[in-house]
Amino acid sequence: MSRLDESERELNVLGSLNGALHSILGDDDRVVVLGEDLLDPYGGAFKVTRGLSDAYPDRVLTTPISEAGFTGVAVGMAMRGLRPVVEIMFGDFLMLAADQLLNHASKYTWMYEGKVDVPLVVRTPMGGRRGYGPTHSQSIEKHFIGMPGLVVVAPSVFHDPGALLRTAVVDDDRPVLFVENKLMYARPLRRIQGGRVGDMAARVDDARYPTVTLSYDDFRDADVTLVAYGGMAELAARAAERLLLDDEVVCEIVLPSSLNPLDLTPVRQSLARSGRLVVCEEAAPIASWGSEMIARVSAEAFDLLEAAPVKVAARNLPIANTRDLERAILPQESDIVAAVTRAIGSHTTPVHLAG
Amino acid sequence: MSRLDESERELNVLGSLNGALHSILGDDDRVVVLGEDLLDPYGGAFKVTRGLSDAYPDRVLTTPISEAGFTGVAVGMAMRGLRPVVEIMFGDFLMLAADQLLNHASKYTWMYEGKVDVPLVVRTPMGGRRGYGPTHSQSIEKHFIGMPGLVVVAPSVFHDPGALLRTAVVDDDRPVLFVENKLMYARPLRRIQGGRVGDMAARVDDARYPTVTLSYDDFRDADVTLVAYGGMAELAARAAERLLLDDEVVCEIVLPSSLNPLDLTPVRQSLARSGRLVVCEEAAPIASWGSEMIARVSAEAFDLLEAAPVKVAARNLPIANTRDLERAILPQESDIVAAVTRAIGSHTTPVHLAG
Amino acid sequence: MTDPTTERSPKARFDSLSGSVDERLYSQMTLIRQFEERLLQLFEGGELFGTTHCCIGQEADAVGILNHLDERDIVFSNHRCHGHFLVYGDRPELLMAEMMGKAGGLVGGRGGSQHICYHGFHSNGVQGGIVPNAVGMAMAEKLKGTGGMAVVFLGDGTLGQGVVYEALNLASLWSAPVLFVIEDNQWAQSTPVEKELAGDMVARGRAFGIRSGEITSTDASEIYAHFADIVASVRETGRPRFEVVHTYRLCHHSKSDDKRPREQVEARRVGDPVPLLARRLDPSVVARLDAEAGRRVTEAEEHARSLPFPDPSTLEDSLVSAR
Amino acid sequence: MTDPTTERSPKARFDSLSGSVDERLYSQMTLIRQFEERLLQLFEGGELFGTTHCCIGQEADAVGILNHLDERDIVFSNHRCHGHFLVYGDRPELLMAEMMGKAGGLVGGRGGSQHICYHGFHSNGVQGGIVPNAVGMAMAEKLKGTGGMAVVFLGDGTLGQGVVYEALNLASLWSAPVLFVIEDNQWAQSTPVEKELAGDMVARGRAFGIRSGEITSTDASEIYAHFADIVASVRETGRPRFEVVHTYRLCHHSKSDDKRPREQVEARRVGDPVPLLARRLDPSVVARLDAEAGRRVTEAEEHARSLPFPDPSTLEDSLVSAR
Ligand SMILES: Cc1ncc(C[n+]2csc(CCOP(=O)(O)OP(=O)(O)O)c2C)c(N)n1
Ligand SMILES: Cc1ncc(C[n+]2csc(CCOP(=O)(O)OP(=O)(O)O)c2C)c(N)n1
Ligand SMILES: [Mg+2]
Ligand SMILES: [Mg+2]
Repeated sequence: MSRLDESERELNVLGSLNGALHSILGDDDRVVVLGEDLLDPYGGAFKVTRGLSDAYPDRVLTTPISEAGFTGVAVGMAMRGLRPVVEIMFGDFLMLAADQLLNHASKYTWMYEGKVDVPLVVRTPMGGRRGYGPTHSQSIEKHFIGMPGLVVVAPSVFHDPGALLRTAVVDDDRPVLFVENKLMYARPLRRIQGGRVGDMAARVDDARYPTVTLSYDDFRDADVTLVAYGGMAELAARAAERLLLDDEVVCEIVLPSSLNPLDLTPVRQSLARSGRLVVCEEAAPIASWGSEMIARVSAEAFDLLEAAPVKVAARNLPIANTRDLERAILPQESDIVAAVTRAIGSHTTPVHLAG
Repeated sequence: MSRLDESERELNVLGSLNGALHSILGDDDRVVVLGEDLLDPYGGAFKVTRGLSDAYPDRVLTTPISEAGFTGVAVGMAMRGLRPVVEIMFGDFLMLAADQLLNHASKYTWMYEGKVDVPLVVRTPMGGRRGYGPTHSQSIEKHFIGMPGLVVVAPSVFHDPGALLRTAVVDDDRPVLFVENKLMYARPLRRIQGGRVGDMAARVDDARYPTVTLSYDDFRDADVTLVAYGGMAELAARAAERLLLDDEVVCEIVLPSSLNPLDLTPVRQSLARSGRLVVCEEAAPIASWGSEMIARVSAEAFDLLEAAPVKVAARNLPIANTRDLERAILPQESDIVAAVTRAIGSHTTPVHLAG
Repeated sequence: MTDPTTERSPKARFDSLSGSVDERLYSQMTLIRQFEERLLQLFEGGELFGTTHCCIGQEADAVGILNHLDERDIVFSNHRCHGHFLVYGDRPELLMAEMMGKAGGLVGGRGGSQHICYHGFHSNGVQGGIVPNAVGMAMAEKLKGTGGMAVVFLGDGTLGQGVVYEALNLASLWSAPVLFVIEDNQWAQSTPVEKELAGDMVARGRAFGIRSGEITSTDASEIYAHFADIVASVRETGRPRFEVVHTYRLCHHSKSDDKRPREQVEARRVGDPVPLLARRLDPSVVARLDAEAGRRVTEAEEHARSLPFPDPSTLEDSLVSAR
Repeated sequence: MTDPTTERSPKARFDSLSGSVDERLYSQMTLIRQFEERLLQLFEGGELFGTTHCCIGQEADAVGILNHLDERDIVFSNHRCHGHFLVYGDRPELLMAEMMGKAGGLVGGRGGSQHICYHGFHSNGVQGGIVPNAVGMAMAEKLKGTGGMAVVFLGDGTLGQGVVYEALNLASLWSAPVLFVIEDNQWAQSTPVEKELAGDMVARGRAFGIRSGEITSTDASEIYAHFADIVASVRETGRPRFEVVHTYRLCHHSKSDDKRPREQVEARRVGDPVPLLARRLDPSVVARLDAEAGRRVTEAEEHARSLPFPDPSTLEDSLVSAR
């Protein structure tokens, strides 16, 4: 089984990531890939690693079911000059490797006064909406944000996921948790060309892990700043479109790819136009990334806020298996619309307030 | 080795917790205690469990070094009608048991549609200031806040730690992470009597895990609302005293003991008087409990905020072993004073702005 | 629909069935097989959502082991739990409703295939973590003095998880009445056992001071006989046991993801436990038991179909138990 | 102060020392012993802060094992790492400075007793997690083809941690050149081995297909001879090995927390590796080596004292490595 074919690679997130892994392994023989069920012809549970073991049999290691163990092995490899990429089959299992991330990978460089690097990437699919039930649907990256020394990155369809992954593997000497929303794999990339994507003007900053900002009004004016990442990016864009068409509400959408560290600049720039903040995420709502975003904005850009910031997140429950309950638990496009409507208060028609 | 003697038990946090465990084990034979090195005469690394195994040899189980395993065993015990209390020797090791908390203990009740309870308490000492270095000094409870179904409780010297522990063990059918700041063990309790503690007026709400609010001005007026928990409570109180004496700044101090779920009411009541929020915690600063507090206040009590909320936390680094570095990394009384000064802006003398 | 005396006791139920041991084991296996085949059809027809893990080829383990348990006992199963549940609970309609995500399913549609609970039966979807849970449950029964014991199922692949060894150590140190059953079906998802497991399975149990053994069989009667003593000894000695069953999975890992060598799978069909046992029975009995099981599966499906989907307004229910 | 040819190679350094093997082993052990006794004095005098774990009684392991390693090799040690470090690095002044929390300490005071790093030597304070790290380091050397191998130290108590077994499995499956050394000192903090470990230590290694053995000794020469072949075989075969050293800790677990039965500890003093070896040497040699070691410890202390405490303005340094 060879890599995904060219067209597939061009088109969707899965292809972008898979293509990047092929080229990274080809370019840099320090790169090794570890995880469960990676070998071809199976090629990994979500096929992000398809074709890799056929092409690079010595550097693609299928592992036993031992998330702490193989993450720990990868930490050791990284300390000795390799650039390991670990796949955790479902993000839900990341807690098994959490001590390796907290007390090993993210500590060594600083604690040893710079005597070692740990250029490790741990990739994992997160998220629900596939009916996989309470232990296979979560977005638990929030629990890994705020470990000093651990970078957390999440691409969206508006980023170039493969390029972000390459940066994390090849150019970043710090340990990186790379979060892939699993519903996003099959989604087509939304490439930014000539400063536009679809009907939106687009800006990309020059950070190592860039933030994309999208505007329906060419960055002239905005009613609300919608901040989102990962799989919520598209939902935010769709909500923004609906708000524009139905209610003439103009959203700017800010899509960071670095969840931690977080650069507030693009959010601040957008808030200077909108004064209103809505943060969208798929995770359970407490002590989440969205909490950090709202806290940072409140603490550092208080004067830009004209109204209470609003968070859109999952309900504070496990994620049910059955479709209607899962849908009711996870945030939907309509929740974003309702949140924006709430954020702008009297600007909207009362019907949305009920939503 | 019997329990701590009466006077000790009266006086400090360690005694309060130890006394509570003795009486809980005595009252309720469903209670079992598990953890490393619990047996007398050693009685646990921090002596919270001293005397328990002599008194209740069948229900105090010293464990091998296997945090996930014995936490998982306790989960199973809880599912079958016991009320286990687990000690994790240092909070830093809690990540080893994180999957048991996220995907087992906190999921079963809801996921099984109420067919089982998991009345588990996991107690653990957190925090630094003892020169124990990067893997024995952290305050990582923030990473456990926001798991649906998991309660997080932290006593301070202004609470009754033993009473809180009893509630968690005996009266709460949910899994509870019970966070004990390790420097606090030796601190005397600050009992609230007749609505006062020291020079402060004190209010305690009637929540299951109460919030204590302290005021230097009998809850008439306040310049700033200082929110803190655990070991930071005393630092906040000391900073408040200094601010009052040196600068005539009146602080109200709000001390929740339930970190999650979080009841905003006492904070909101105080903010209605002060309009200014300073949140203090010992943890590293990103995506912390303080972030959640600021986010909640910003989202739900925006109109009460007259100025940007301010967070006091550790620096975003591991915790160094050596004293000066540890001190520079962890938040100090002076940091709280500086933060309050920042929150109230022009009210203060410029000398503090430099601090 | 349920008999209170047998509802929680697989043993009492098994004893109350008519026919020879082989016939009774067969009746349970054909129920499991037909139930799972129906599930796969429903998935293909787009009527089921998410994923599921069938135990086709491994049914002999469930019937061979769990029929020895009584109402005091506990089972903790994993992702591949249909067979275990059907033997323990004998309520295909509740499992079918759960699979369809209906209110009235085992856990009201919240759990789906791998997160179910029914009396003393439980399953969860993270490999390994259930093992200490089962040890704790066994310890609880011991401390309470009920005489109950626990059985926990894990696959060969799950022997990769460290927490399993923590649990073995604890069970051995504390003498928990728990039976660790390793269903070695030679594969973990797409990974053959030689790529996930070094050394020897039985030696792993022994290294923790636990009496350990193994059986290579897909013959339900053989397994049933083998485990009679083992279950009894756990109960009598109050000590753990560790038992490996070498078997084979004849279906894909989850719905439709089988990349194993075709020849290998085909060669193992001779061991298929259902025809293996059928060949020893009177064909008319087999036909009757097959038909009866088929009818129960159809009834289960119809029952499940008749139920409503859960109402999202119930989402905040059961944040604490109903006990 | 350091010789570039021996700086990273314990073996080259050991070979370059003068005297018999016993004398050389003794010189290292007396250095370790005196170093740690000085540490304890400094704690008592309030000059050290925090805590520390001494290896008094176990020095023979460090000298018996690590003198076989060369500049390609890696050591991962745990909380009880002073002896290991002093043999690997022979830089008491750097360790002392670290213990005093000084700039110029091994890691500038950031790590303290149990979080140190020096060339191929590392330690960390969470039990068990270093074991897969060491396996990964060994794998890296193997993939790079350097011929290097890794030694990782763990205690009997740390055999409770599940990640250790995950690491054994991985090392065995992937043939990592790593030597797992279990220093069985019969206690984990305050817990005797029979309360933390069920079954058999050596069997645990074997169960993972790893060649495993044991030695009961506090005789440094015996241990040195025993490990010569073991280290060589890891390097030659590229396979892991698992070796238990049954020894005894004569000091408290950390600074001052010993509740073990006094008689038990006293009875084990006959095995104290330092006098044990001394008795085989010429008393004048012992006196000379003791004095020399004492001088080095004093120099280390003086050096450490002379260093400044680190400046908090350096805190944001080394967020990425200096490489
Ligand atoms: C901790 C964890 N890692 C990975 C998975 C994904 N997964 C589900 S089943 C499975 C294979 C299990 O193999 P085995 O234990 O042999 O059981 P079998 O499926 O063969 O019955 C894997 C890797 C999981 N559920 N949990
Ligand atoms: C994960 C973890 N749990 C607990 C501890 C606390 N602790 C430090 S050393 C120790 C005992 C270790 O015993 P052993 O492995 O036998 O090594 P020894 O101290 O005897 O050398 C314990 C429990 C720890 N450091 N890490
Ligand atoms: Mg299997
Ligand atoms: Mg020991």
